[in-house]
Amino acid sequence: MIDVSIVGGSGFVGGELLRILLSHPEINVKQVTSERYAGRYLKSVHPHLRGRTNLKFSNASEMECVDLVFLALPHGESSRRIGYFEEVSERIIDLSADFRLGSNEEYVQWYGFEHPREELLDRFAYGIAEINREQIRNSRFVSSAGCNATASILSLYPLAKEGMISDVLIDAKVGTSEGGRKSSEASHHPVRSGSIRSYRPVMHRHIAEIERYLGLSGVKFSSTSFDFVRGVLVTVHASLTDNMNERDLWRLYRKYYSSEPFIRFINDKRSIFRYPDPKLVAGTNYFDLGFAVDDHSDRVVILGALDNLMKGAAGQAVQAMNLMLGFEETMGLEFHGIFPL
Amino acid sequence: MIDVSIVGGSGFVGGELLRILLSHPEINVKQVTSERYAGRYLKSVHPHLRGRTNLKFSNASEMECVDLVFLALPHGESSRRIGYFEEVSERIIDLSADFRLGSNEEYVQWYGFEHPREELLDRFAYGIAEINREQIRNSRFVSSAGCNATASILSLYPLAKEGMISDVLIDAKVGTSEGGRKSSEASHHPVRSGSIRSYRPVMHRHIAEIERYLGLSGVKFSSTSFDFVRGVLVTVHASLTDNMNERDLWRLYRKYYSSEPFIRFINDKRSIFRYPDPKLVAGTNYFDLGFAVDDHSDRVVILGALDNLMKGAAGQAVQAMNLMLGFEETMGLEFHGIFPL
Amino acid sequence: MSTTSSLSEFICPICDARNEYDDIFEVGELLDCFECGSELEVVSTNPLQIIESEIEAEDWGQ
Repeated sequence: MIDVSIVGGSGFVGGELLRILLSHPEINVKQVTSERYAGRYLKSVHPHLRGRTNLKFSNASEMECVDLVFLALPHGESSRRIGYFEEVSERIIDLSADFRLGSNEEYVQWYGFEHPREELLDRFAYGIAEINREQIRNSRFVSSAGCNATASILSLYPLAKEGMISDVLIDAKVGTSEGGRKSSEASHHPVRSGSIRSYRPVMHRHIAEIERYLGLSGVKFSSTSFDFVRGVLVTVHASLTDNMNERDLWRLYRKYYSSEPFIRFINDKRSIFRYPDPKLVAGTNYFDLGFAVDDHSDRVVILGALDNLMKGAAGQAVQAMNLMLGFEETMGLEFHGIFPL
Repeated sequence: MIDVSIVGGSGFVGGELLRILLSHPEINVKQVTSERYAGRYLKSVHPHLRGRTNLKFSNASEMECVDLVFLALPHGESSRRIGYFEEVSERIIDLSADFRLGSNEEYVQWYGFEHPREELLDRFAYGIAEINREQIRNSRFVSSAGCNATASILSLYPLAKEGMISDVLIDAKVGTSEGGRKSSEASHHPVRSGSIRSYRPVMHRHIAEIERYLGLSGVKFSSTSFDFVRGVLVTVHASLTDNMNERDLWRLYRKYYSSEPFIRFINDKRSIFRYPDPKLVAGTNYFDLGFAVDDHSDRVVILGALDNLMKGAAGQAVQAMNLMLGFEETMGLEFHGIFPL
Repeated sequence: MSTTSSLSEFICPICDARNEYDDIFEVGELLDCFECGSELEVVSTNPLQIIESEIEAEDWGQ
């Protein structure tokens, strides 16, 4: 069995990593750290672990060496303490944004912070297997992608790779769990319930990753938060450089994605669920993809849905782990979703 | 592998049976019948089966023989067509109310219908394993219990068995999927959303099962439907015949339930989730149980939560199937729930 | 009050569950009952006495 630890295990992403890893046939969860809950049972913070584990949270300062460590810390922490984590494990998967970009300038521009370990940036492979599989397989350090970025990149990748699009505008609809576990006045239920909240209409940080990994510039991205808990739906508008009909698009996307275990094409004309819908991927590692072509204006609208805590975070991180450790890529990620929910 | 078919597979319960059985290591799903959708892919009706199966619905009139058949039909259908299903399979699990009670009188009183095959009633074992395990194991016919009845019976069983309670009053809070897949004006989202609907405040049908299998009479039961999709929470009020404190109750419930794989005791005083909560069992076969003792009035309030489509229907039916076929009782039912959801 | 048992375990005074414990009890120490989640306090070690520690009752203001 492979020993794995989670640093920062009390958040929603930590809880989701545990939900997967405690059922992963090849993994032994060694330590789960939390400064705030050290000494308490995991299940007192993660109710879905009741009847499942007797493990308790431990302190990040007393870590034993393991084969692989997941870092699920607030932004800025991983890069500040990466030296210590390198002693704990030779393989690191970081779920924060600290190692997603390529240069200190990008961090100053998008995150407004000077990167403390810029020289490490190119040692981290970007954690979207569908566009970076070989590099992840051969890396010891992986930086897991942002949830909105993952949805946007996977929606556009085939078209961007073939240089067939321009004027990209992405409108994301997201759930409340994107804000993480920390509560605030704004997340107080009577205040939050039913409100539809525009969030970062311009200059959303995930644009940095989208432009970098699609080789695009001038991407427009805005996000609206609704009061469902899990899920991201991106409505991606793009102009097509040359004329394509729906069939051409299917052929192109099949060329890139037909053998991908976690990408489903959704175009079920007679079903109520004709296009991708975040509700149907809740808890799964799926990215559901569909599109509509606007013939008279040579435009395409691509629709992409994923679970921000799964394919947008923990699921994708475990997918990368499976690749790094030479396991079947889908191992531990077979959950297929619940309906109705 | 064991061949299993589902009759009436297009409803929510049929979809849930498929979600479990398609991942059950020992089961081959042979046929899934639906008069309305015969010839169409299962996934066109059950979106959570996308990328999972290419099976199509078939007609109930052209059934092949199998080892076990689940009947997920509207009430009155199983009893009317049971002769035909006996030819299809020597083992039958019926998820309707047609074979839950013990006599024609009870059906006339509670369901207002003359039972067409009264002589078969005592050949069906009542499908709650926690109170009827041996009889289910040795039966070929099982009648799966109602969802509200299951929650009420499991809440009270130890106390009722020891004759320690009287004046039982059950107040159930239930989700919209209890109404099944058929839509109506009343279930139209803009009309249904946010409304809290009292449903059968008196004479709820499930009282028949509760009284029959707990050996009680005069049970009061009322139900309120909220606009969450899955789940039942029962608040069960009962007077204690002799004085008991919280510790005595824990000891009694542990005597009956400590080795039950699907019952969890919930009393996490410092957690936000201190008592059972249907949200936390969604998709699982768990029954979560907790209670509070009112010392000065010798009363106990028991709280029970389950998923009406799982422990209240499909999950419990598969649990009974595992017993009938000699498999590990938890096989295929290991899903532990998602949080946050 | 909890009855004494071998040092590697204790009985929860609230729900009667047997809890494994891989450390030495110290007076004033807080323990978690694995089964019912109650927070417990060691008030004496010889004999071992464990009581439910003072918790502010949850007040959700409803």
